Amino acid sequence: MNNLIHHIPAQLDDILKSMPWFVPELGLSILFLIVFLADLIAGKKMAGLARTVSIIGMLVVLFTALQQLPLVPVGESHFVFNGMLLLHRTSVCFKLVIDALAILVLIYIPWDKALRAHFKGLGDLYSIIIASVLGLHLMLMAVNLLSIYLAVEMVSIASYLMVAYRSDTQTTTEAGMKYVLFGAVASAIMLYGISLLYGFSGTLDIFADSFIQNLIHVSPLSVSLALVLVMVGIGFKLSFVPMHFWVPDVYQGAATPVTAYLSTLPKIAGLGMLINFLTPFVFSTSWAAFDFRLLLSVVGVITLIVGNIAAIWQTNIKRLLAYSSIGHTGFALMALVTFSEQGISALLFYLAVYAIANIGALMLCSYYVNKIGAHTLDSYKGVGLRYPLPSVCFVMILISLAGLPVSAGFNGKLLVFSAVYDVYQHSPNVWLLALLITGAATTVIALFYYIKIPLYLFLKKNDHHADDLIVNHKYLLIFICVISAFLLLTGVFPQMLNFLQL
Amino acid sequence: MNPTLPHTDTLTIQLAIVAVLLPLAASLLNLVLVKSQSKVSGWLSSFAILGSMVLSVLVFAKVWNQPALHAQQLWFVVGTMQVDVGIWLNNLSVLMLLLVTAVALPVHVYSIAYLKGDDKYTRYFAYLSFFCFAMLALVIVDNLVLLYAFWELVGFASYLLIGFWFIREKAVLANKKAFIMNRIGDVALLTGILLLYADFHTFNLVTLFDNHATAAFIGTADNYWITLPGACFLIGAIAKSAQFPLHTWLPDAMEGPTSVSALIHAATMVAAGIFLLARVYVLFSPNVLMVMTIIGCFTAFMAATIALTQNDLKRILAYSTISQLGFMMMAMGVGAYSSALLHLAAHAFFKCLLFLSAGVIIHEMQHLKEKHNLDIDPQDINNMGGLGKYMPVTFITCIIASLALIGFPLTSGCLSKDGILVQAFLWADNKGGFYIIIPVMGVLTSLLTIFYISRLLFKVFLGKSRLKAVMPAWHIEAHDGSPLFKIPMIFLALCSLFPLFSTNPFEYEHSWIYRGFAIAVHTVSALDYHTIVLLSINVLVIPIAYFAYSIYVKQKFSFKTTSLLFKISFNEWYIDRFYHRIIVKDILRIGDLTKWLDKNVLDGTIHLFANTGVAIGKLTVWTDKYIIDGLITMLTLIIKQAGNFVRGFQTGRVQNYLFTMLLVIVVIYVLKTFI
Amino acid sequence: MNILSLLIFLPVLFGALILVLPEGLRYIYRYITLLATLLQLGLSVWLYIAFKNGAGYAGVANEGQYQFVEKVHWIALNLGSMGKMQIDYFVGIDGISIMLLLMSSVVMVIAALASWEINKNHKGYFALFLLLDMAITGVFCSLDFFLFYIFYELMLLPLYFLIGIWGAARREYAAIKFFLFTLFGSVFMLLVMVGLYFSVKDPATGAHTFNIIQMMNPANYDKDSIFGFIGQHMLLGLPARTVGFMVLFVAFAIKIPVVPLHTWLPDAHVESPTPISIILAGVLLKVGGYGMLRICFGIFPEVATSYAFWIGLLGVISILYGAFNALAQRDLKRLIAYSSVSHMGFVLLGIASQTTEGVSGAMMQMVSHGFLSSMLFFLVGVIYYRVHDRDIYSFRGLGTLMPKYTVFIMIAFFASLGLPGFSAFIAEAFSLIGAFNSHNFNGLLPAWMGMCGALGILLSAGYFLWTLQRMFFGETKLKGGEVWKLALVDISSREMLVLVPLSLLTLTLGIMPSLVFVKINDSVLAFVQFIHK
Amino acid sequence: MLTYLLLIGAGLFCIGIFIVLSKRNAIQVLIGIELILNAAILNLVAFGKYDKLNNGGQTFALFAIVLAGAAAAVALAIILNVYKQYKTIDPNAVDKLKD
Amino acid sequence: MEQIVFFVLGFVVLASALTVAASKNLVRSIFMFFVTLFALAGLYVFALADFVAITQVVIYVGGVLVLMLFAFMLTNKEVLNNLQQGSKRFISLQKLPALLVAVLFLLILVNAIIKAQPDNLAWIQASAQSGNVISPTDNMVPNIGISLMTRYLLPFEAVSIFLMMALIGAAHLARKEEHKF
Repeated sequence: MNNLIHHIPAQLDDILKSMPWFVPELGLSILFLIVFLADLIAGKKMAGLARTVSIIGMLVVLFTALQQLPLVPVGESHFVFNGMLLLHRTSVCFKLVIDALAILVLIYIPWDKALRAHFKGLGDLYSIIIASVLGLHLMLMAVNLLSIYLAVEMVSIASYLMVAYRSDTQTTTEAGMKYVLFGAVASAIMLYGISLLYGFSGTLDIFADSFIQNLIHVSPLSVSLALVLVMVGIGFKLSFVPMHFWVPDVYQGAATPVTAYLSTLPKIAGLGMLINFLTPFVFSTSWAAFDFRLLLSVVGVITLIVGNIAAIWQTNIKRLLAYSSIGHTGFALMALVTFSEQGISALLFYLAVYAIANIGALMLCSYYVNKIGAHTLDSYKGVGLRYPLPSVCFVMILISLAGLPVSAGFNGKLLVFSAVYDVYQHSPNVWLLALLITGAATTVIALFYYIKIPLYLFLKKNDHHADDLIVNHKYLLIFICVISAFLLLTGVFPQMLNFLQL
Repeated sequence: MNPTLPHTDTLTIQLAIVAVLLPLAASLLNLVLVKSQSKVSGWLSSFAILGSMVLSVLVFAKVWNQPALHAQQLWFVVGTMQVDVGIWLNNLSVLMLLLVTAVALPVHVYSIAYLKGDDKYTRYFAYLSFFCFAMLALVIVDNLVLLYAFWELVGFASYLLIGFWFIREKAVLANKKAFIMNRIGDVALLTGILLLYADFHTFNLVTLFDNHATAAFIGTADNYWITLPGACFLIGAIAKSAQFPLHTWLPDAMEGPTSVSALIHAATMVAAGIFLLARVYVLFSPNVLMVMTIIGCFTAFMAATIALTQNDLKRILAYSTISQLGFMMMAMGVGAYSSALLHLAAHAFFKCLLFLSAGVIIHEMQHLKEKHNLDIDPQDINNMGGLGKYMPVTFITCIIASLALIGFPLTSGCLSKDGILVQAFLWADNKGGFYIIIPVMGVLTSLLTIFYISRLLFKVFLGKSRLKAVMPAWHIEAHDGSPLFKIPMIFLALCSLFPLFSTNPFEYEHSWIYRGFAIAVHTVSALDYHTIVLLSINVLVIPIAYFAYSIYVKQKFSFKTTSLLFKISFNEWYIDRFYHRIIVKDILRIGDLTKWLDKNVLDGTIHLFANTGVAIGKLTVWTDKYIIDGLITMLTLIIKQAGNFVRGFQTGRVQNYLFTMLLVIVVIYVLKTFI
Repeated sequence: MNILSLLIFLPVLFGALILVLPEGLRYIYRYITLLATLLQLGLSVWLYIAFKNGAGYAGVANEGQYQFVEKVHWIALNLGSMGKMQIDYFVGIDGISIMLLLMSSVVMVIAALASWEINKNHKGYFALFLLLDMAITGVFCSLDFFLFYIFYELMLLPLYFLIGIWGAARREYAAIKFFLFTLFGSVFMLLVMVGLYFSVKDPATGAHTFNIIQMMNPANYDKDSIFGFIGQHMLLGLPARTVGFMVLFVAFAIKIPVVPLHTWLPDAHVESPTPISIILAGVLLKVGGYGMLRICFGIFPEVATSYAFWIGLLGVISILYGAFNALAQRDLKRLIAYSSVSHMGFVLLGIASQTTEGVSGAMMQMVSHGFLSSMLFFLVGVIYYRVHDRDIYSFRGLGTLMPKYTVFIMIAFFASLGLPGFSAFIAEAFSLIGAFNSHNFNGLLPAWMGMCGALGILLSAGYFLWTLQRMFFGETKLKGGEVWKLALVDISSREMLVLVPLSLLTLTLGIMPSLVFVKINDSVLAFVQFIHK
Repeated sequence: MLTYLLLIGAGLFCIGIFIVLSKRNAIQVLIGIELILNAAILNLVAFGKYDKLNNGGQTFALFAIVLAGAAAAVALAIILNVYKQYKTIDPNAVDKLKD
Repeated sequence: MEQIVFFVLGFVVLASALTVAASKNLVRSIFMFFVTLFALAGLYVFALADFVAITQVVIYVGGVLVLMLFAFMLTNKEVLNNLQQGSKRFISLQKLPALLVAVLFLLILVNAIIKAQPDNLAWIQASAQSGNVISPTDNMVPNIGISLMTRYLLPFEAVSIFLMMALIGAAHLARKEEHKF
């Protein structure tokens, strides 16, 4: 104890100095409380209050996150809270994307009829989302095994809650159970791996020199095991093969806005975290025990293939999108394994665009469910001609997801390919090439199923139409249009997203 | 135009061009402006061709035996290659120019009457004029691309005209056949042209063939690259001139109007093959010439034997045409270049005449058939007979033409045919030994020619009408028809006599056409016994054949017409037996055989080829559907099945998921660390 | 605004107009579309006239020699340590593109006129039609690979819907097949495109570039770059440049299409509505040929030369295989579709010969086939529109029933089978000359290829004449009996309006091929010279 | 001693895995998960002995226990809801969502 | 002595865990789990983490276990009994895959742990030398307290929000509310 005491001032000092770097997260914490209290106090009377508050609050948070941009120039980084967190340009950019997407999801939530029908109200959901966003922020900055675990758990638990939020339907609860069991196992295994890592290195701080140095001296066999176990936890968040099994079931079962959240935010944060986690290994010259590039390349290739070929068979739209999101994870891994600055910025661009498109697609799922109760491809028959505008938007969004020009998705894909190419040019690695080829080939396969949606919307004829449910969805539609237009615009002028570039 | 030419030459060239373009103008006018079935169209076309003829005469007078005229203008440029349009007027082209117009004019006039009342009257003349344009252009153009173009266009015109009555299934099948078989030749010709281009980098005939440097080059060049284009050109000519084995389209082509057969399938287009050989004659290597000789000779013989047993009037004439074209080709092959052209010219007139006569006859028969509602084929000679007295003009002109065909003295045929045979004998003498078979076959063919044409004449014009035998009450009312029939026939009959070609009816060497070309290629002195031999053959054989034939059709003999010959048939018994058993029967059997061969083997082969094409087509369709598309389907299937496999893990049971996940992790780890 | 940009974006403006017009005005959409295409045609004609000839305007590998160039910075993506990804909006034309541009404008007008038969979802149809129009025009004008790729891909989706919504019975299958096939090619093209970007540096700016013209210059390649000339990279056991060439080749070969990558074509052509068949056959296939020339051969000339034999062989196979297939078809549209395969084989053969004659012939064939296939498909559409049947065996003796129609079909058929006087003759002849000449000129193709190609001409006569005989001649006999007899009226004046100009065009080009050759000659010369450098 | 602790942890981990995979009752599965977590905590504690200064192991163990508790609470709440809907908590019987 | 107790505790941990695994009866397995947790707490003490041991007892035994019992009672007992009919034996065919994975993991883990030679790890040696090792006499509670308020302040605070959220969520899920409409 005594030998700790003289560290106290320095550490407290560090904490105080950390505060300016921590504004968005502080904001989130406060916002969490406000939302929670607001809902608790006035939620009964004003159903939309929590949402309004949280959206406004998130805008503020987004603003503060934007403030961090000039604060953290490229190449500079700050350890915050005694090395618990690391703030650098990448994490700021990721945070921006995540905040923006979170706002999108928040706006979207009550527009889903199924979710709105929840008799317990949506107030708690907003609090949970805000807390999870905090977790996501932490994930992006975590450089300490403890903070990593904590952040992951925070996001996970929040996700479980969100999935199971509608406690009165079978699908949501089933999805929730599967998710929670799967997730708990994954995080338990991850924790075990973390414990081993801690044991082998003697420190929780992965950016400490001793971390790598100690690991190098341990039998590679053992360290590999620890790392593999840790990757299980991260893989669960990213949903790459073989940690992808929960994805279709949960995405299908959860309420659509929740799916929109799940398929984007944790994935992005997970990748951001993975970048942090891998940095010490990749950039240490003496590290040779475990080739992350190899592992992730192989996993990426398999994920690309598995996600895309399984999606071919799907008839449920959400399930289809779920598999496609697995495929996208594979693609994101491709960008990641470049381990280059350019690769990361391509990754970010790709993710942002993917996430927006995916949210848009799920919004459309909601739209059609709301309008005509259409869940499956079959029920989409001939709908495109009755609802031309949303259907055209759907096509636009799918183009972006598939990565065809002219769409933001295509630019994302181009950037990723470029990044991989550049790395390949300097260090030919057969796995990079395999990734490139698989990436291209799976694009074709992906089109196989993406094209099914327009196929059913426009090409198939349906004689007996489901009746319109008279619900006014003007705002949802407007939002969908905005998203489509955004995707198109960034397709033509991708420099609009240049601020995301590192 | 080439500015360096003197004014008169420019004028000549312009005249030639106008001569070519006049029919085109007529054709276009007929197609676009003239109302259908308007009488105007016939006269329009006729006057156009008359104009062409007059101009041709002028041009001919200017150019014949004068230095060749050549003018060209840039057509287009591809890369560094300039392709010109131009005309090359030398003896050959002006002769053909004159010949084509001279034959076409009577046919046009004839057609005015022949096609009267047809619902596509205007169309007919448009096509006919178009044909004339293409044919005239073909003979004067100076480069191979244009030559090929017009070569195909005459084929196209022929296609249109054969299928003129396109409601008739046979006509349509025939025109398709004609075009496709011609196309075989066309493709060969095109290949030849392109091969030549690859060697010489020019299409210009003048540069290629009127130039000693080229000739020298050809002499020294790699044999293969010269032989090959030569062979290709030969195949082109074979198809166009209906030579074995690509001749079967011509008999079928008789489905067209008879006037068309007269012009296109007797006089002009089929002669284009011979013309082509003449134009590029320098190119042929001895081997190709030998092939040419053999093919020509064989075709001549074969077609003659087939003609022996045909009953369709026009088919007999068609085979006769094939046979005569074979003669010409053989002549080309043996080096009787000028004789071949002489025969070409002579043949054009008399064969055209024969067809026109046949047309009149058929016209009358058709008339009878319709009038009496008979179920007969108006073209079958078995239904005719004794028509001579009703149709004197036709009869006489027909006899003249037949004599010309036989090569009877005082006709044009005598001049040309003798020339060919004599030169063939000389050629065989030079070669020695076995080659004598070629001229012998030629002579034999001549004899057969006599045989079949006599048969034709007798069956059609002499004897009693066989129809009358069937229906005695019937009163024959055939006649020569309108003057529009008679005048062209008389004109052509006159042209079939010797004065047009030579002052000396026995010496082909004195023929101006022969002289016009003799210097150009070979000078063959033929002042030996051959002339006499051949003449005697010709003279002797006529009575014998006539004799034999009169016996063959004995029962239908009318004494009036044969009284003179009756005495000569004194020994009819033995000779009849002899001929009938030994010669007639055998020859007829050969005729049957060749007919059978022609029908089944040759045509069969062609059908086989066609069917093979379609079969290959079916096969490729199958390949396309099952193999190529099948591969794609299989690929998709594999992908789908793989997807299904992956899907198989998605059992919906979370513990299964966990199990799979953990197992995979273990496997990955084990693979990673222990391998 | 640059005239090319105007040409490219004009259709979209009209398309937007159609989109905002209320559905009640749907019957004037077609006039708007027609107006747009006519305006475009006017612009193209103006371009054609204003296009300057001469060795100084050859274009090909010389950026300064392109005409009507517009080059503005378009996209600048930050790539971190690698600097910026600079993409230009760069359009311009040379002799290789001008004729195709003009041809496609004509075909679009024809297609617009053929769109009269569209009877549902007018708004969507015409909007997509004009979008497609833009993409096609863009492809022929782009000189920036990225831009090219964008337009190239942009063609797919409108076509997917146009086939899929307005097509015939098996339209879904056809649409998907078409889409996936072409996408398969272009996705890998994307990889090569990116690879090229990182291999090439613009000497002026020192930055990487998508500029196609810069990609043609070996001096611009970085040392040790993937597609660089020096320090050959190996990909999958082959030299990288070979792989790059092959990928591009496959991409464009699918479009052309080359056997055995052609199976999308019969399905797509057959199932499409008439105007789309016209566009597919008339223009889209040429995009493949154009890409082959400009990009595949342009960027990898030395590989193209070393593989010329195989390319030529593929061309010959396409010619014969397509022809044989056509021979055995009984669906008229399918027959024409396969004849397209055969005729486009000449393009490949001509290009493979790498001689001026061959390349000119290929260019001519593209232009000529553009008009002819449009005409053929339009003619099929005429019959199909009347009785909804295309089976050759269902008809007989149409010649008496529809004399004018028969005249046009004969013109189209005979022109297609290479009758002299029509454009296809010149085109095929020169493709073949190229093939024959190649033997002497550069020794790339053996002479037998030319001969086999010539055989294709023969076969084409076979199937076209058979069809004529079977369908149009003989006694009138129809599957549908009297009902059809009434339905099968002769062509209307609108149809005349399409057919007469097309017939005249193909005739004019056959008689005056210099109309084409004079514009393309310098470029073709430069191109051949460039390839053999 | 450290090694033994780790081995015990490893044993717990494996037993936990076994339970997770084999039990037909979600609550038992949850117990299995807790066993795995405890294995990890045991590791942390065992190593934490040698990290007096930062005290990472023990602190981490505390956090882990707390988080595990919270996770368990959430999981149980969800399982209760599943029971309400399905009248069973056999994870294998709850398989409406599948391919 | 200490050794013996240690091994006994270790044995109890593993044995009770195995019983949990083998038991069909949910109640029995929950109680055996209770034993495991207690024995583990004992092991924590041996690892000189008394505060952790206490926390373990309080949170796990007092919290989680009780929760589980509640959950057990809330779920219908009969259904659970039906479930238990399945298979009586510890090793059944259905469980074989699970067993396989577990054994595989065991092999791997044991191998990895032994290969790593935990007692000879460099940093542990260094800590031992520099006295950075907790000795039985040390009172670690203030140490932990200081750590939580300084070095681990962020997780500490974050966990509060985390718990709050979990509370809100779990309460939301568990609470019964009548349909409003």
